[in-house]
Amino acid sequence: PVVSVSVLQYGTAHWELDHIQHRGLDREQGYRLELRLVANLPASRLAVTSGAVHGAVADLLWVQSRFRDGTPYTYLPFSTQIGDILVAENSTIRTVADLAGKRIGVAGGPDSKGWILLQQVASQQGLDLAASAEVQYAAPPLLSQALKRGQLDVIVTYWHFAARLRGEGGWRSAFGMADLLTALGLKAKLPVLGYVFPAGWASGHRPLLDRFAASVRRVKAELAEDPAHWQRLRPLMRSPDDGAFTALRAGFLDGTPEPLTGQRIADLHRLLVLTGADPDKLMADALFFREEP
Amino acid sequence: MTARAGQPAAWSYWVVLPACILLWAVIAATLQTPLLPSPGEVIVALRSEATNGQLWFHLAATLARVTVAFVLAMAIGTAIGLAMGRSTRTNALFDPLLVVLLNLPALVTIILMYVWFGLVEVAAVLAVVVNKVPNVAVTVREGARSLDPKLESMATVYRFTRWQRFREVWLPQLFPYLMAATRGGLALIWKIVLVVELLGRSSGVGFKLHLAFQVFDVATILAYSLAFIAIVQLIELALLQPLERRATRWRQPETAHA
Amino acid sequence: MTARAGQPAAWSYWVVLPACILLWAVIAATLQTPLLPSPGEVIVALRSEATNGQLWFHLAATLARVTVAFVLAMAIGTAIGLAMGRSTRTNALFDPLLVVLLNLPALVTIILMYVWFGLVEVAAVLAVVVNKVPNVAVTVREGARSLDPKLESMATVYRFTRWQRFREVWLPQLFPYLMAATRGGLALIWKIVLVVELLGRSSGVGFKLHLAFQVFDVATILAYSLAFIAIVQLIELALLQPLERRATRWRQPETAHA
Amino acid sequence: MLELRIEGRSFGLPVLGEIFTTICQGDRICLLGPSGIGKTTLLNAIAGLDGAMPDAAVPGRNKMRVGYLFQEHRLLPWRTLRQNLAIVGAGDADIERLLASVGLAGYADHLPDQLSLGMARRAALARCLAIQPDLLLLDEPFASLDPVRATELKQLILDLLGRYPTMAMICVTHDARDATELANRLWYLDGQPACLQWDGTIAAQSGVESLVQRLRTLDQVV
Amino acid sequence: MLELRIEGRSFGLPVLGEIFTTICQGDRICLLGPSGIGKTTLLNAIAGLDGAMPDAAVPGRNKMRVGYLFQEHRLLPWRTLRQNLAIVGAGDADIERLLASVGLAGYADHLPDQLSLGMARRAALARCLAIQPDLLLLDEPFASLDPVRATELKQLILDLLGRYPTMAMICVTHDARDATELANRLWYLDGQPACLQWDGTIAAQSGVESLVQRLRTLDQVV
Ligand SMILES: Nc1ncnc2c1ncn2[C@@H]1O[C@H](COP(=O)(O)OP(=O)(O)OP(=O)(O)O)[C@@H](O)[C@H]1O
Ligand SMILES: Nc1ncnc2c1ncn2[C@@H]1O[C@H](COP(=O)(O)OP(=O)(O)OP(=O)(O)O)[C@@H](O)[C@H]1O
Ligand SMILES: [Mg+2]
Ligand SMILES: [Mg+2]
Repeated sequence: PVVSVSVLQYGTAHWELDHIQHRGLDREQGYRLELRLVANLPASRLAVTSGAVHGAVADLLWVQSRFRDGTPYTYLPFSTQIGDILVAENSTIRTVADLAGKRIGVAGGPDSKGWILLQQVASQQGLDLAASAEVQYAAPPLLSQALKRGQLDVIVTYWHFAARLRGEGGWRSAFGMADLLTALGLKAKLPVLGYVFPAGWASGHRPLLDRFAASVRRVKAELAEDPAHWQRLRPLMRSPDDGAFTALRAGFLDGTPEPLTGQRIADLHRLLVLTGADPDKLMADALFFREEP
Repeated sequence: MTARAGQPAAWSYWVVLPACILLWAVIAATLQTPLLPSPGEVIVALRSEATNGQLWFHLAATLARVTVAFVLAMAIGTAIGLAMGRSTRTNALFDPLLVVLLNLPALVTIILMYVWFGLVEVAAVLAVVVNKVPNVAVTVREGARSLDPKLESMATVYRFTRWQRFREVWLPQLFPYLMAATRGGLALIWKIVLVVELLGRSSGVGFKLHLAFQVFDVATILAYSLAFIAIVQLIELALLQPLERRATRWRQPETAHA
Repeated sequence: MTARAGQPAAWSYWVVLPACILLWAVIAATLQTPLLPSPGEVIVALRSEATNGQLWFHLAATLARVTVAFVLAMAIGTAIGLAMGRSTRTNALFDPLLVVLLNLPALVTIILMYVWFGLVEVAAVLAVVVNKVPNVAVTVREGARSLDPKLESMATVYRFTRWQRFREVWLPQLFPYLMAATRGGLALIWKIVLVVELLGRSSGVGFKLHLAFQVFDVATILAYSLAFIAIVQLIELALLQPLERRATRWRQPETAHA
Repeated sequence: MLELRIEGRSFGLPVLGEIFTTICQGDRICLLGPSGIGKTTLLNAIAGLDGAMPDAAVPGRNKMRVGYLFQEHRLLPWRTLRQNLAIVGAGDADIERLLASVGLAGYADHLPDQLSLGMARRAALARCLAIQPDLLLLDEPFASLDPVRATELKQLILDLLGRYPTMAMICVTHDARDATELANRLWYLDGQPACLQWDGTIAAQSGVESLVQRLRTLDQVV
Repeated sequence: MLELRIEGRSFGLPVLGEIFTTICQGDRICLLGPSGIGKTTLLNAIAGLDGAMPDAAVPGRNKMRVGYLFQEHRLLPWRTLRQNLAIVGAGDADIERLLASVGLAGYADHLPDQLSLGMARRAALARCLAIQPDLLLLDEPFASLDPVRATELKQLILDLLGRYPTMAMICVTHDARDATELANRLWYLDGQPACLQWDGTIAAQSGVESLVQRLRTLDQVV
């Protein structure tokens, strides 16, 4: 049997899936993993939507909104990385309150979850970021450039773009994303990125999905155990220099999610509500993939 | 083969499009997939965007960009096209550059403009203009090449001023080329503006389209597209077609009838 | 105002472009930023992509798509343009539809095609064709409208067959419009192919460009763009310009000289 | 051969009035009339170019071959003379012969724009003869030609008419001498709207002078 | 007034040979010659349209106003007659008067394509006269015109020449009668390459017959 997954070439999921293929972790589990490489996120979503592949990597908010629109996906945790809030090393921005009146760049548009959470926290502190700061949405690479050229004071971007910048030196996180979650009364380390499979297909291929999940678990363990594996993946990470390499590896491992439990699913539901999902139309528990005990 | 008859009946403009919408409605009703919303759903989406004010805000932003870019691109492109079409020397010199600019992907110009000028409005409009000018130039150049030399020498003998030559001799001959450039150009500019907005603006239809695209909200995508298309349709009916009728009246001298 | 002199010297094609490259090199050398790589760096990027075979693979994929889409779009667009240009009735009927298709954002057609047909090659090419056909049609329609009625009636009296009428009477008059559509069209198609590849293919220049964009590898972006532009330049010099010279020779009958 | 039933033609204003007459095989008609009266309009109507004449009224017109020398030459400017003649179906030998007969030997590979106007009109005449028409419509065939050339062409046409006695011809001219030399029948178009003021035969022996005299009287009457 | 120094003109093949002569104020020249010999080429050269003549050789030509009636009418097809005349600088009253004088009263708001060919050529003649030229170049002004109209126009031109005695005219025609009536000087162009075979004055009293005779001899000589 085959599981085909669409991933961003050189994206973080590509690293572990490539490792699965390289080490034969899929055949070990008795299935074959096929990758369909794409160049950007929308392409990946389009692939799974149009049924060209079985699965793709997507974030929880997207899965929720698709669920609301009547297209349920089964959600298998991939990473807990939410993103990062980056400023220059010598910047005075250290708390959410410091953001008032600053030029903020946001990756992925107003729906991006890091930005939504940030706004939630700010509004708890009585600060309306959208109104009091100058917000600019743009593609992440453009944001990195704008930050470097001093056209923006702070950017809210994807974690691997942030990791690269930090690896280069001269940039730091303004404050941890995890702190934001705790400020909102949520557990840190919630798996907000996951492999998604159309629910219909997933329920029909539950054993296959189990095997896929098993190999994903294996690969994360292997990558955590032996740094040597990472050397082989370095070209897939676009051959970063050592600083960025370390930051990327650490970031990836740091994002390894714990298995889903009832408690975590409840937390995820709370997160969804916080980000504006309708509490009556939250993704069903059954859609969160829980490994067989 | 049919001769160009007089003015067609006004109703004939409203046959095929409604028929297509009907067809769409029928297909949508049979398929019942969120990926092909029915016309009704699109109208609901349109109405909701209109009432919450989003539609007007983003449409206005896009329209402003399109207008500025269009005027600039047409003026510059026509001048370049004329110069290149009238002189083989100028053409030979600048043709390779024109080919490069023509085929430079929008992505490249957009990135370069944003990077150099920052994520500002000027960069956005400039990126569009750079993308569109070669297109206008290529079309107008063909027109300039096919100007009638007999009328040229008439204008020389009768000492037409530069302005007279342009207005009385060239413009009527270039008119169909300019119309082609205008129609194709409006469409192209708006498509580039979409990409420009997608990559680095926080307003405009392109920005909204992308948000809708994130969640495959095809109804909203279509709602915004159709809103813009309705405006173009309006321009077409209220501006371009009357202009065209006026300017090409001389082409259709009455044919004899019994 | 200058008369179209004879054939310009071959060297004149190679003045402005090299000058621009020189200028680029100088600016790049002064700025020393990775955002504007020097021509040398682009060539290094190009060479490395060429030797590892990536360049050829992706370029071939893109070219194949461009070719198929171009041929289809030109054929269909010309037919539609002719029909609409020759009959005001047909035009009135289909014009609103044309305006809609012309201004439908590429994104919309691409999404719809991919969603309906899946992420297959056919969908990709179809999306491009749907995007390009209205453009060709609009240009050719202007040409068809300005066909000379005197030659039409000559063709009627002398009982030209349909094919003769098309080939001997219409084609030479449509030629400049077709050239404009070809040049602008090649550019447009390749730009749409980029988006199409971006959204749903695992090969092609568009795919590579976006990967390079993720890390702002401007050198690679330019390398791929220029590789394609070089091919278009080649088509221009080896195909279009000789064709143009042949087809428009009749326009430039010798002028008297002392 | 052709029954002409024109109820009138108008471009907004009426130009032609009622014209009912018959063109027979072998008719050689000269059409005279003031400038702008409607001669070209009449030829177009006969050639079926204005689409106003119901074809049913003219039995056989669709099978009739019409050779029309337009008032402008209407050669395809992007084709050489050879190609222009070949398109209407002339063979290679025919082309050389026809061009030579209108004094354009050696110009077969010239484009129309490389000729003088008089030469282009002669080339158009050659094209017109190339299709061996049943009905020959000539709109001022001798305009822009010097007297020597004009006489040669007149002779050429006379020869042709002699060779094909079933061929009919309608020739617009402003020259009474041409009329007496070429025609056996004369149409005089005048009036507002224009009608055939005179549709009669010309006896070959009646001199030019008497015809000119006759036309002058007509002119004053109308 | 104008010293003509043409060393030759060629389109690949030589068309005109050496032509050295002088055009004086008040000269009324008729240019005759076979079709396709180079008459139009010569007029173009005189009007400075082929760009081959060094302007320095012709002192004052740049200040000279040239009214050129082309062999085709070359009216702007997208402008009415009124606009066509206004562009070259004719005032409103002038336009009406000029159009009336060429028999086109009431056609001021017609487009060129709404006229017959003869009418369009008359309109072009009106345009040519509208600029009050110093030098009038007429390429077959009476082609496509009926005799009555032709006589009227001839009279119009004669009146004009009488009114402005410094005006010079060169008129291409194929008709010896036109020549005797209009001209006081005659150019006969012929040969390969073409030269002025005859450049002489015409006495008004010398009849048409003698001129025709003379031209016939020339024809046989060349
Ligand atoms: N397309 C048109 N639109 C309007 N009026 C027209 C059109 N064509 C011809 N006419 C009018 O019809 C009349 C007759 O034109 P026609 O060309 O038949 O004249 P004609 O007898 O051939 O003249 P000529 O000897 O000058 O060629 C003219 O008064 C002209 O103004
Ligand atoms: N553009 C051109 N290219 C090549 N040859 C040309 C061109 N124009 C004119 N000729 C040639 O020059 C010669 C003279 O042409 P021109 O038009 O001056 O003749 P013309 O005396 O005015 O004749 P007509 O009385 O027929 O108008 C012709 O043999 C023609 O073939
Ligand atoms: Mg006529
Ligand atoms: Mg001539």
